[in-house]
Amino acid sequence: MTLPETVASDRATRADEQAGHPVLAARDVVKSYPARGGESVVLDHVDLDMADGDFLTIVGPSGCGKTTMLQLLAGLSPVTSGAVRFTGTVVESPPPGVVYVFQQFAKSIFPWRTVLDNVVFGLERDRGIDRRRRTEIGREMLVRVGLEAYERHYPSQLSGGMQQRLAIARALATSPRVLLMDEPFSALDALTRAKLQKLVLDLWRSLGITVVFVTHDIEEALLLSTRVVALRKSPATVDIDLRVDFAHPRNPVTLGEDPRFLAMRRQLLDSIYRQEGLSYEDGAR
Amino acid sequence: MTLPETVASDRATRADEQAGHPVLAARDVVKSYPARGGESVVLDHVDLDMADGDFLTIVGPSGCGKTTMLQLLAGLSPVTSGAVRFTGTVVESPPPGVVYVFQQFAKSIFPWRTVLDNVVFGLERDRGIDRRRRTEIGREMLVRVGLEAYERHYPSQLSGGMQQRLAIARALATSPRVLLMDEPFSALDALTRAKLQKLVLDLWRSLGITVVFVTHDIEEALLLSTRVVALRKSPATVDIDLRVDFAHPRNPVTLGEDPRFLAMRRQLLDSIYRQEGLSYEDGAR
Amino acid sequence: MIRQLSLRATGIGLIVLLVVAWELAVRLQLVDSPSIPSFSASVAALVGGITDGTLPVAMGETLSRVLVGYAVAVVAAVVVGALMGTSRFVYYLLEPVTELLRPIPSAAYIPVAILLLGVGSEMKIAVIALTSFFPVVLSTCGGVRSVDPILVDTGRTLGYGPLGRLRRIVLPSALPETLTGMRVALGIALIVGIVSEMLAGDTGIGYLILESQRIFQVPLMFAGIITLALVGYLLNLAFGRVESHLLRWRTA
Amino acid sequence: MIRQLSLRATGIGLIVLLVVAWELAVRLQLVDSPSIPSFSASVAALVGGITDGTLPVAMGETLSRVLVGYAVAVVAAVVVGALMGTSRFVYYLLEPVTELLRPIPSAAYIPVAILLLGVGSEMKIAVIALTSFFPVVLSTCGGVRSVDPILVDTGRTLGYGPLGRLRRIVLPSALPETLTGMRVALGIALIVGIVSEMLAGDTGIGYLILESQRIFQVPLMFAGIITLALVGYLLNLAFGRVESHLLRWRTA
Amino acid sequence: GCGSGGSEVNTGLDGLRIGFFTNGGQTPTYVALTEGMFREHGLDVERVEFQDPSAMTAALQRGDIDLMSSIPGPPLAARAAGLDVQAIIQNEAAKYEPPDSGTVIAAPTSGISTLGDLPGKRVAIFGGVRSQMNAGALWFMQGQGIDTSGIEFVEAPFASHLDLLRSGQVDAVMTIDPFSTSIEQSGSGTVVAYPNLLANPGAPLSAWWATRAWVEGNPDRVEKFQQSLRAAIDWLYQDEGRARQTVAAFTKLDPALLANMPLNNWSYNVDEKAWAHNVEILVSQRALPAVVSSDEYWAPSMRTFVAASAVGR
Ligand SMILES: Nc1ncnc2c1ncn2[C@@H]1O[C@H](COP(=O)(O)OP(=O)(O)OP(=O)(O)O)[C@@H](O)[C@H]1O
Ligand SMILES: Nc1ncnc2c1ncn2[C@@H]1O[C@H](COP(=O)(O)OP(=O)(O)OP(=O)(O)O)[C@@H](O)[C@H]1O
Ligand SMILES: [Mg+2]
Ligand SMILES: [Mg+2]
Repeated sequence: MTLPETVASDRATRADEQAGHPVLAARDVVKSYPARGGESVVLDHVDLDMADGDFLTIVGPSGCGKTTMLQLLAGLSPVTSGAVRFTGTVVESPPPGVVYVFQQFAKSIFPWRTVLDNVVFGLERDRGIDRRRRTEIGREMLVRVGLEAYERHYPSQLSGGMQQRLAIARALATSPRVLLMDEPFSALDALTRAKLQKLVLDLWRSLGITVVFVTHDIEEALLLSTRVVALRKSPATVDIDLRVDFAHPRNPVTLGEDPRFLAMRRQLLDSIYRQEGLSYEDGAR
Repeated sequence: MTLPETVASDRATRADEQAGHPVLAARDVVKSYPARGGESVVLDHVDLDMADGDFLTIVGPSGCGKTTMLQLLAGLSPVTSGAVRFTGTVVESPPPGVVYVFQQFAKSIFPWRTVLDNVVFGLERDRGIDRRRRTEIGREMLVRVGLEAYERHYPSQLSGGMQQRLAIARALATSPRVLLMDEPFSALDALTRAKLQKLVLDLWRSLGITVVFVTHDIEEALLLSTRVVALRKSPATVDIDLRVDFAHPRNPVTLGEDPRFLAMRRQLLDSIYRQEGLSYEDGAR
Repeated sequence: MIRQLSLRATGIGLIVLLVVAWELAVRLQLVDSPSIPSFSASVAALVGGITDGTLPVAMGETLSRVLVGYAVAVVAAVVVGALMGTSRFVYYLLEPVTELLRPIPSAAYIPVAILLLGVGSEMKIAVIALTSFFPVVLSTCGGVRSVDPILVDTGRTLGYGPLGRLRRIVLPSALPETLTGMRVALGIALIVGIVSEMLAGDTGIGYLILESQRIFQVPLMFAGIITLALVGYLLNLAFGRVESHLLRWRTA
Repeated sequence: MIRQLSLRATGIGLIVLLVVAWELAVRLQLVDSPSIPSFSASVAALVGGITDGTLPVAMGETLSRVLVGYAVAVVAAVVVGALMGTSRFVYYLLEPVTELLRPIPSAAYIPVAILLLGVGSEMKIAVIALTSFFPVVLSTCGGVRSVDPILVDTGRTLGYGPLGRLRRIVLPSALPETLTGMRVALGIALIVGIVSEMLAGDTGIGYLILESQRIFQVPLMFAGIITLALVGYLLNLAFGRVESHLLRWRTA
Repeated sequence: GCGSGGSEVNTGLDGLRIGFFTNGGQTPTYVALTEGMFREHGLDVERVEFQDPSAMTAALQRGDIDLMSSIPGPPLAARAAGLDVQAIIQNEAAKYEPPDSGTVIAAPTSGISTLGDLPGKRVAIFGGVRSQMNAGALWFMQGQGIDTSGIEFVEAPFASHLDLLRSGQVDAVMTIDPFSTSIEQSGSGTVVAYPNLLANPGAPLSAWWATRAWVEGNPDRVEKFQQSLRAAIDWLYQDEGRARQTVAAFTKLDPALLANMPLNNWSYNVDEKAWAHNVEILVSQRALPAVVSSDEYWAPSMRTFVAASAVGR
C-alpha cells in the first residue's frame, strides 16, 4: 500500500517555471443553464485560484454547483462569462494536462478494454509514444495503484474500488498537472474508501500534481486537503475558504480529536447544514 | 425528516408472546461452497441470536462471510449444516416476516413499476388485501420515508438515496418483524448516508422491528446499533460481540468524543485491520 | 419545438425529393420501362384502388392473417422463450432445433406447408407464425437469462413462488428484449404473409401485387407496394408507440 | 463437464427424434406424398450431391454472393448508423425513408433491381446488401445513441477529437447492439440470397432447390434444404463465436 | 447489338444471350445448343435461366438478354404497357387433338365429370386466372353458359397441385405437363378437359421475343436464330425415340414419367387465326387492354412461318 514518497517527479520542476502563478484559475466565472422562462444562474462571478501542488477540496450542499465548477475547470462545459485559465491560457476545450475522474467510475471505464488497455488509452493519441513505451508507462501506473496483477483482466472482473483505481491510473498515465475528482469515493464502502484516500494522497505527494477534489464528506475533505472551499447555493459563490495545514501523513484517530480539526469541521458542517435547511442538531442519530 | 416516535406499533405486542426467545437465531451454522478440489467453508459452526427489537450490526473484513450470513438468515441460501430459526421455526425458504435490503439498491428495484407500485409489490401476493388498502399502506410507507411526492415517478427518476429509501419502504410495507440490510448505504455519499441512517433509526424505533445490519463503516455501526458483532475470517466465527448501550438519539459529534465510544471503535478497527493484514497505523492518511 | 419540427420535416423533405426524382426520371424518360410507372400513375392507381375498395380489402386480408399468425407466434414464443431462459434443460433441448430451422427461407417450406395445411389461411397463418416465432423466442430467452438475480431474490424475500416471480419479475424484466424480438418478428410476419400470398391462394396484397405484375398493370402493382410500405411503416410506428408506452419507465 | 455434455446431448436427441418421426411417417405412409421424401432418401441425395460436388458448388455460389452483399451492407450501415446516431439532422433525414423501405419484401423490388442492375450477381448482391442494410443501420444508430456521455467525456478529457472518439469510444461501445443487428441481417441476407436465385439465374442453392422441385427430385430438393439449414446453423454458430470473442469482456 | 460478347472477335460468331425457363417446350433451343445448329448458323448463344416472367422481361428490357422465350401473354401485356416487343419465331403450340399438355384434372371423388360441374368447386391454378390457359378455359366456359363466378380458384404452385388434389383441399386442378402426367399416373385424378383444345386449338404456347429496336437492328441474327431453331425442331421430328431421350436429357425429368408423357408440340408453323383468337381471349378476360393485330407484335419475318395449322414443325 505504501508508495515511495521520495520519487521526485519530473513534473515538480515545472512548478518553478511559473512560481506564484496559479496553475488553474477561474476568474469572474458565470455559468447559467437555459431554464423555463429564461436562464438559471448556477455559478455567479466565482473566482478561484489553484496553486501548483495544492490539494483543494470543494464542498457544499447538494446541487450548489460543485460538479458544474469542476466541469468548467476541465473544459468539458463552456463558461457563460468570465474565464478559466490553465497555466495562463484560456481553457476552451479540455486542455492536455488536466484530467478528470468521475464519480460514476463504472461508467467511465471502457468495458471492452483490458485493464492495461484502459490505462494506456490517453497515450494512444500521442504518436510520439510507441507501443512498448505505452505498455511500460501503463504497467508503471498499474503498479502505483496496486493493480499490476490484473493487467489482462476486464473491468467487469474488478470490484468497485479496483475500477476507481483503474480510472485514477488512466488519468495519471498522461502525466497531467491537474487531477480533478468529482466525489470519486462516494460510491465505495468505508474500508475501500479509506484505502483509496491513502492511495490518492500518496500519488499526490509522489507526483507533485495539483488535485481538485469534490466531496460531501467533511471528514474526508479535512483529512486529505491542504485547502477546503465551501460553496454556497443558488447561485454559487465561495462561502468559506480554509487552509488546512495539518502535516501529512494524518492519522484519522488522533486528528479526529484535535480541537482545531473539530472547529474547522463544525464551521464547514454549519455552512452546509444551514443551506440544506437543517440545524446542526438534526444530525443526531 | 423527524418521524413520530410515539407510534406504538401493533407488532410490539408480539415481542411479549415470545419474551426471552430470540426472534431469529443461527444455531451451529456451517456454510460451505463447492470449490476446486473440495469444499470451501465460509461459516464454521456459527451461533448468533437476535433478540426482538435488537439493532444488530455485523462487521468484519472483506469476504469474511457477512453477506453469506445475512442470506442464510433470510432463507435465500440453504445452510450446509445447523439451522436458522425464525420465531422458533426452521427457515428453509424466505419466511414471511423477514425482509432483505440489498446494497445494490439500483438493481433491487423494479424499474418498470412506479414508486408506489414498487412499495406495494410485496402486498400484491396477499389476496386478503384489496387494491385500495394496498395503496393506503403504500402511501403510508412513502410518507414514512419521505417519498410521498414521488409516488407516480419511476425509479430511474430518483437519486440513489431516494432509490434506497424506496427499497426500505417496500421491505417495510409487508410489516416484517426482521429487516436485514447488507451494506445498504455504502454506495451513497456522506450527506445522503447521514440522512438515511437517521431514517432507518427512526423506523426501527417507531416500528419496533429487529434490524440486522452489515457495514464496513465502524463509526456507522457504533452510531446505529444496540449490538455489534465482528466476524473473523476464513472460516468465519464470531470474534467480538459488543453491546452498544448509548442512548438514542445519538449525536455524532459528542459521541465521537466519548472515550467509551473511542475504545469500542479501536477494538473493532483492531480486529478488522489485523485481519486485513494491516497495522492500525496504516490507516494514517 | 419549432426546431424539432423542422428537423423532422427534413425526413419528409427527402422522401418528397426522392418521389420528385422518380417522377422526373420517368417523365424525362431517363428510366423508360413498362416495369416502372411514374409516381403520379402509381398514385392514381393507389387512389383508384382505394376508392374501389380493392386495396383496402386486399390489405385487410393480409393484415388479418399476419396479425393472427403473429399473435400466435408471440404467445408461444414468450412461453417457450421463458422456459428456455429459466431451464437449462429446455434450453439445450430446443436451442439446436431452433437454430437449424431458422435459416430455412419460408419459400422453401411453403410447399410442405401446403401439403400439410392446404392453400388457405390456415397454412399462411401457420407459416407466418412459424417464421415470426424464432426472433421472439430467442430474444425472450436472452432477456430471461439476463434478469438480475437480485431482482429475483427480492421477489423471493417478498414471498413470491417460481410462477409469481416469472409473471411479475422475470417476464417484465425481459420485456425490453422480448419487444426487440417482437419488432423484428413483426417485419418478418408481414413479409412472409406477402410471400405466402404470392405462392398460394387468391387473396391479399401479395396476390394483388403478383397478379398486377403478371398482367403488367404496373401502376397498380406499385400502388400495392406503396400501400405495403405505408402499412408497414404505420405498423412499425404503432409498435413503437406501444413499445415506448410499455417501456415508458426507461425514458422517464 | 459431463453433466454439461449430456445436457447438450438432449438437443441432438430431440433432432434425432424428429428425424426418426419423419422417417417413420413416410415409411408407414402416414405422410404419403411425392412432395415429401423419406429422411433416408434425402440423406442419400445429400451424400450424392456432396460427392458429385453439386451441393458444395451451389452452396458456394450462394454463400459468396451472400457474404459479399452482407459485408457491403454492414460497412455502409455502420457508417450511416453512426451518422444517424450522432447527428439529429441525419437521423431525422434518413429515419423516415429507412422505415418506409423496410417493410417492402425483396420479391417485390427484385424486378426493379433487375431492370437497374441486370440478372447477374451484381443484382443479387445489391438486393442482399439492401435488405441486410436496415437491421444493422437501425441497431448501430440505437447503439450509438445510447453511448454513455461519461464515456465520451472521458475521451474528451484525454484529448480525443470527434473522430477519435467515434472510432475509439462510440463505435466500440455500440458494438454489442451493432452485432445484434448484424446477426439478424445475416439471416436475412441468406434468405434473400436464396429468394433472388429462385427468381433469376441458374446457380446457387436456391436455384437447385427450385430446379429439383420442378423435376420431381424431391430428395435432392430436401437435401438442398438440409444443406441450407446446416450452413445457416454453422454461419450463425460462427457468428456467435466471433461475437463472443468480440464481446468477451462482457462475460469475463 | 447488345449482348454481343467479345467472343465475336475470337470465333467470328454473332453473340446472342437468350432467356428461358427450362421445360419440355424449350427442347428445340437445347437441341440447337447441343447439336450445333446455332454454331452452324454463325451464332454464339449464351443461355440465361429464369424462373420468373417479370424478371425475364426486365432483363430483356435492360438488354441483359437479347431474346426471351415466353407464352404470348406476358410480352403482350408488357407491350401494352409500353415495352415494344415482337415475336420472331414460334416454338411450341397447343395441339388440335387430345391429349394436350394443359389439363383440367378432377379428383375421383369430386363428382366432376365435365367443366359444367366446376361451379361451386375449388380449383387450383397457377399463374393467375388471366394466364393464357386459365383465361382460355374461362372464356370457353363462359361461352357455354357456365357461371364461372361460382368457381373458387386458388393459386398454388404446380408442384403442389397433386398434394392438394389428394388431400381433398381442392376438387380439381388446372395444370400442365409434366404435372398433368404425374397426377394422372398417380391415379389421384382424371382428366376432365383440355382447355387449350376447347378454347383455341393450335394456340401459341411459346415463342421467342425481342424488342422491336433489336429486331430492326439485327436482321441477320434474327434470321440466323430462326433458321437454327427451325433446324432443331426438324431434327426433333426425325426420330421420336431420340426426341424423348433429348427431352429427358434437357429437362432431367424421370424417363419413366416421360415415357407416358405426350411429346410437346414443337412448332415453328404459326396458325395466325389461333394467335389472333388468343389475343381476343386475353382481352375478354382483361389480361390485355385491347385487341391488337399480329402486324403490331410480329416481326415481319414471322410471316414466312404462317401456315394453315401449327401441327408439328
Ligand atoms: N446540463 C444542465 N442543464 C440544466 N441545469 C443543470 C445542468 N447541469 C446542472 N444543472 C443544475 O445546476 C445546478 C448545479 O448542479 P451541479 O451538478 O453542479 O451540483 P453539485 O453541487 O455537483 O450537486 P451534487 O452535490 O448533487 O452532485 C443544479 O441546480 C442542477 O440542476
Ligand atoms: N455463491 C458462491 N459460491 C462460491 N463462493 C462464494 C459464493 N458466495 C460467496 N462466496 C465466498 O464466500 C466468502 C464470503 O463471501 P461474502 O460475500 O459472504 O463475504 P462478505 O463478508 O459479504 O464480503 P464483502 O465485505 O466483500 O461484502 C468469500 O470468500 C466468497 O468468495
Ligand atoms: Mg455533483
Ligand atoms: Mg458482502
